[in-house]
Amino acid sequence: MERSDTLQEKMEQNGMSRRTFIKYCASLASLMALPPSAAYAMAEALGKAKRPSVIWLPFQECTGCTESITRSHSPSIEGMIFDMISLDYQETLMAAAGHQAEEALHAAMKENYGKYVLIIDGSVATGLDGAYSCIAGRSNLESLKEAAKGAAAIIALGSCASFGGIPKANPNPTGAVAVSDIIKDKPIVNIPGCPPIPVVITGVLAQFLTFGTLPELDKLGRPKAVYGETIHDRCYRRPFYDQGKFAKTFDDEGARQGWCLFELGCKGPVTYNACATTKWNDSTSFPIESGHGCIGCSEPDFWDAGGFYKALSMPADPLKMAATAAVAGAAVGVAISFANRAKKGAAKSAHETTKLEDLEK
Amino acid sequence: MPSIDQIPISIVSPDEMLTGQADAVLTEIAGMLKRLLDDGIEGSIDLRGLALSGADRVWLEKQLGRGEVEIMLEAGGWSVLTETAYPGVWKVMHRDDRDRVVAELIEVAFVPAIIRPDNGDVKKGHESLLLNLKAKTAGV
Amino acid sequence: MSASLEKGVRVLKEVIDAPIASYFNSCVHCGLCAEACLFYTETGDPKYTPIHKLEPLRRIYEQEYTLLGRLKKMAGLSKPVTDAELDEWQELVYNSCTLCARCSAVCPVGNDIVYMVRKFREGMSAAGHAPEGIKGAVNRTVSIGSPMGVKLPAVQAQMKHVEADTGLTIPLDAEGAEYMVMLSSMEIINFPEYLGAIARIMHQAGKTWTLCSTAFEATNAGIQIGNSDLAKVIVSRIVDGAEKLKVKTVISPECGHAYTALRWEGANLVGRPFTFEVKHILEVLAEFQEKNLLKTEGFETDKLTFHDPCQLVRRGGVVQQPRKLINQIAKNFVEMPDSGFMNWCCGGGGGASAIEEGEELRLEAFRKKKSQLEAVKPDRLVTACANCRIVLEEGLEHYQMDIPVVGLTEMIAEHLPERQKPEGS
Amino acid sequence: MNELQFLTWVRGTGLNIAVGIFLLGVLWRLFEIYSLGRKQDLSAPRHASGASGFHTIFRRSLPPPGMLKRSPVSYIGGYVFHIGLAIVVFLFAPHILLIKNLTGLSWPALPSQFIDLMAVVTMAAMVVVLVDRINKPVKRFLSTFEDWFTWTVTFLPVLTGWMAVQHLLLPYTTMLALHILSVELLLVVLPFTKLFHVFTLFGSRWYNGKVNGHKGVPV
Repeated sequence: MERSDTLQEKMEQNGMSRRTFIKYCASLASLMALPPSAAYAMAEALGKAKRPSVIWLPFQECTGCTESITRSHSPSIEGMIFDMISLDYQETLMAAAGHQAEEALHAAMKENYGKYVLIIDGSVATGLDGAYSCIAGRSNLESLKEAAKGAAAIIALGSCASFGGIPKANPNPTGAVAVSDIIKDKPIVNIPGCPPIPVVITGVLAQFLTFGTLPELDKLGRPKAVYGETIHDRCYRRPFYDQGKFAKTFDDEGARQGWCLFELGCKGPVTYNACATTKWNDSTSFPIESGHGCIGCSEPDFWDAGGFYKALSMPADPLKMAATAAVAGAAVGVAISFANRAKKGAAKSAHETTKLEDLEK
Repeated sequence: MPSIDQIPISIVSPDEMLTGQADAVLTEIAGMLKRLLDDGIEGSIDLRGLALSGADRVWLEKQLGRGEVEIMLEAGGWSVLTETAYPGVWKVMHRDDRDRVVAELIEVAFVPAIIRPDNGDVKKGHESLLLNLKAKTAGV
Repeated sequence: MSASLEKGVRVLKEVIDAPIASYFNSCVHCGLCAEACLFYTETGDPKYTPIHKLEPLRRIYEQEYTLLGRLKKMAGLSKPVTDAELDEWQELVYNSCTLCARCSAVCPVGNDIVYMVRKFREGMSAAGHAPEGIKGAVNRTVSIGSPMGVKLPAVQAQMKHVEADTGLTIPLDAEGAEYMVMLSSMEIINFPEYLGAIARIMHQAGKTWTLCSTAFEATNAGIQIGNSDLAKVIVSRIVDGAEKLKVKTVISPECGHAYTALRWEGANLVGRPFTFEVKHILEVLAEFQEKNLLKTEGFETDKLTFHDPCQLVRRGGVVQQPRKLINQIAKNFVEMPDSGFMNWCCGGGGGASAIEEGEELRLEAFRKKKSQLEAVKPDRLVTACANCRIVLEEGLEHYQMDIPVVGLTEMIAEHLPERQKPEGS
Repeated sequence: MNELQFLTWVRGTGLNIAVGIFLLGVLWRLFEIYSLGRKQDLSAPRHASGASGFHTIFRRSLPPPGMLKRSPVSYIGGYVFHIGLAIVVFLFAPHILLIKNLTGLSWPALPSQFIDLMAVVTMAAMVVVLVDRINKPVKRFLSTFEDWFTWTVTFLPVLTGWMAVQHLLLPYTTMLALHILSVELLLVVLPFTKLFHVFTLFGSRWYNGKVNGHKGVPV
C-alpha cells in the first residue's frame, strides 16, 4: 500500500477534518504544557511534516512498553502519528526478520543519518562486554553506540531505558545501565514508567515533529510537563492524607472509605508522573483508584526502594547491623576496659607513698 | 449536655475553598481583551493547566456569566464554545469521540480560530460544489 | 614533665574510677553547680563554677581512660596538663572549694562533684600544688600530732584545769571504756569549755569514757589537703589508740572534717573495717537524749539559730539531732533560710581556713552567711564545728555583726543540773 | 540522587549505619566508663543504703530547694524541652508505628495537633535555653564547640520533623528524608558527646544516691 507523504493527506484520506486535528493538537499542547496557541502552529506544522525515520531498538526489556503504546485505547489519531512516522525498525512489530531486518535497520540508519529519532526500550547490559543481551550476534551496547551516532534525538522509553529499571535491581547481574549512562553527546528524553503513559510518547514525537525541539526536561531528563508533579500532589485521596486519615490494612474500614494508602506503602509522594490525571486503560482509573498504593515505577531504582508495602517513613531494612554492632561495641568496650585496668594497675603498683617532703615540688 | 451525635459536624473539602487563582484568571483575561482591541492579538488560557479548585471554577463561571452565542462543533467528538457575558471572551470545551474532555480553554478572540474555516478548506469546498453543480447540469 | 607532675598524674590515674568517668560523661554544662557554690554566687566570677575546678582532672580522664581521648593524645590533638596549669588551678581546687558539697546536692545529672574535687586533690598534693597553709597544717599534724602544734602536755594541762573546775576526773588511757573522746586542737586552744562539757555530760549519763594519750587530736589535715597516704598516717594513730584501749565507740569532736575523716574515710584509709564505732558528739548526745540520759534544766530565752556544718549534714547525715538537742534547752530557736540539708558553708571548710592568701575571697564569700543571718537576726549563733566557729567569728567581726557563736555541746553542758552527784555514788 | 533515592538511602543504608554506630558506641562507652570500677566502701553504713540509688535517679529530676529561683530558665526551659522532646518522640503516631515496626511494641498516640503544638513549644524552649547559654556568664564560660554542636543536632530533628509534617519549605519527601537523616546524625554523635548523659545520668545519680544512702544523708 502506498503511503501518504504528509499527515494532512492522510487525514483527508480518512475523512478527518482539520478541526478534529486542531482539537487533538489542543489536547497535546495541554498535556505538554505548551501555550494553547501552540495548537494551531502544531496542527499546521504536523499537517505538512514529512515522515521522519524512527528506529526503535529493544534491549533488556519485557515488551511492556511496546504493549502500552500499541494497545493504547486512544482513537486513531495516535495510531496515525505512528503511521506518519517511518518506523523503519521495530523488531516486535516489523514483518521482516533475520538478515532482512538487519538490512532494513542499516539501510535506514545510512539513509537518514543525522536525522532519525532513536527510540530505546530496555536497559543496556554492560556485564561481560554486554554479552547478556545480543541481537543478531551483537551486544546491545554495541548496537546502541552505533545507532546513537546518527540519531537526531534519543527517546529512552520506559524505566529500564531511562534508569536501568528492573534489570538493574539489586544485585544487577547483567550490569544493566540506562541509555543516558552510555550516550552522553545526544539529546535524550527519558519517558520512564513501567510501562510509561502512551500519550506522552506521542506528545514528545508531535512536539519534535512540529517545532523540531524536545520538551523542557527536568534534572532526570523527563518532560517537565508530565513529570513535574508527584502522584501525591494530584491524587484524589490527598485530602485524607492532609486530614491524617489512613487505611491501615487493605481490608479495613479506612480502605473501604478510600482513605490515604501512605501507611500501606504508597510511593505517591515521591513519584513524579501524570497517572493521577491522565489515568490508564482509556482513562478508567489508576492504581490508587483501584485501592493499591503507587509503587513508584517511574522513579529510579524503584524496585529497591524498601518494599512496596512499607510506609515511606518506615525503616526499609530493619536494623540489619544491630546485632553485629552491639557485639562489636561490647568487644571494643571490653578491650578498652582491659587496657584501662592494666593502666590503672600499673599506676597503682608504681605508687610511691607521699611523705611530708613530697608535698613540696 | 448533648450527646456526641448531636454535635454538628461540618466537613470542608478542598473543593470548597477559594484559592485566589480565579481572581488572577480574570485579571489576565482583561489584559488579553485590551491586547485584542489594541493590536488584534488573540489569546488563550489553558484552564486544565491551572490548579483551580472546584470552588474556583464555580466562582469563575459565575463571574464570566453567559453571552448570546453558543456554538456546538462536531469534529471527532463534540466541542462547545460559549460566549461569556464579555464579548470576545469564549469558554471552550473540547471533547473527543468518547466524550472525554481533552481541552478546556478560555479564548480571547472575536471568533475562536477553530470556527473560522481554513482558506484551503473553503477552496476545496468551493471546488467540490462546482463539481457537484457540473454533475447536476450534466446529469439533466 | 617534671617528676612531681608525673607523680601527680600517676596518682590521678590511680584514683580515677567509674563514678568519676560517669560524672564527667554526664555533665551537660548546665552551670547549675555554680548557682550552688557560694564562691560563685558571691563573686559572680564564672571560674568558680565547681565543675570547671575539675577541668585538668577531666582532661586526664579523657586522655588516659577513653579510646577517643587516647587517639587524640597520640595524634597530638589534646592539651596536656602542665605544672603551670595545676598552679593556676590551685586557687580553684583549694582556696575556693570548701568541699561543702552543695554542688553535689544540686547537680541535675547526679554528679558528686565534691567527690571528684577530693580525688583531684590527691593528684594536686602529690604534684606539689597544695597551698602552703594546708601543707603546714599537715606537717604539724604528722610530725607534732596536731595541726596547731598542740602536744600532750598542753592537753594534760587542760585536763587538770577542767578537773579543778568540775571536780570530775578526766580519764586518760582508761582501757575498756565505752567511749574514747577525741578533741580538735581548736577546742584545746580556743574552746576549752568543750572538754569540761563532755566530762559533765558523761558523768551525768553514767558512761565510762577516756582520752587517749597517743591519739587525742581528731582533725585530719591529710583529708583536707587530699592526700590519702598522709591522712592514713594520721588516722592510724586513732585506730591504734582505740584498739589498744578496746573502746566501743570513738567520739568525733565538734569538727566537720574530723568526723568525715574518721567516720567515712578512716576504714578506707587503713584498708579494713573498724572494730569500733565512730560517732559525732551530737549523735552521742542525741542518743543520750533519746534514752533520757541527758537531763537539763532551764532554757535559753534569746533568739538562737543553728549553722549546719557541711560535713555533718550533706556529707554526714546528721540533720535532726542538733535540732532536737537545741529544742531541749532553748525556747526561741529559729531556722535560717536554706538551713539543714542545703545550708550554706561558712566559707572556710575543707582546709580553706588554713589558707592565708584565701582570706579575702573567704570574707567575700561570707556575705552569703551574712545574708542568711540577716534574714533571721539571731541573738546568738549555735554550731557544732570548731572550724566553722572560728570562720564564722572572723566573718562576723569583719562585717561588724555582733552575734556571738557558741558550740552546741558546751551550751548543753551549761544546762546540766549543777553539782549533781553521779548516779550510784 | 533524586528524592526517592535519597529517602531510600536514609531509611535503608543510612539508618543501618547510624543505628549500628549508635549501638556500637553506646556499648563501647558504657564498658569504657563503668569497667573502671570503684573501691568497696569499708566504712560502716549508717544504715543499709537500700534503694537510695534508685530514689536519687528519680528525685534528682526535681529542683533542690531554692534552686528553681536561682536558675528558673535552666529548670523550666529544661523541663519543657526534655518533656516536650519525650512527648514528640514517643507519643507521635508515626513514631509509634516505627517502634512497632522495629520491636512489635506499641501504645496509644496523642493527637497530631497536640504533638504539633508540643514540637513548637519544644523548639521554643530549646531556643530559650540556647539564648540563656549565650547570655549567662557561667554557661557561656563553660560552653565549648560541643555544646553548640549538640544543641544543633538535637534541634534539627525536631525542626525538620515539624517542617515535614507542616509541609514547609521543601517537599514532604525531601523533608522527611532530611528528618530521618538528622535523627541519624543525632544517633551517631550521641555516644561520643555530652548527649551520652542520657545513659550515664542514671549511673551518676545512682552512685551519688548510693553514697548518700550509705551515710544516711536524706536525699
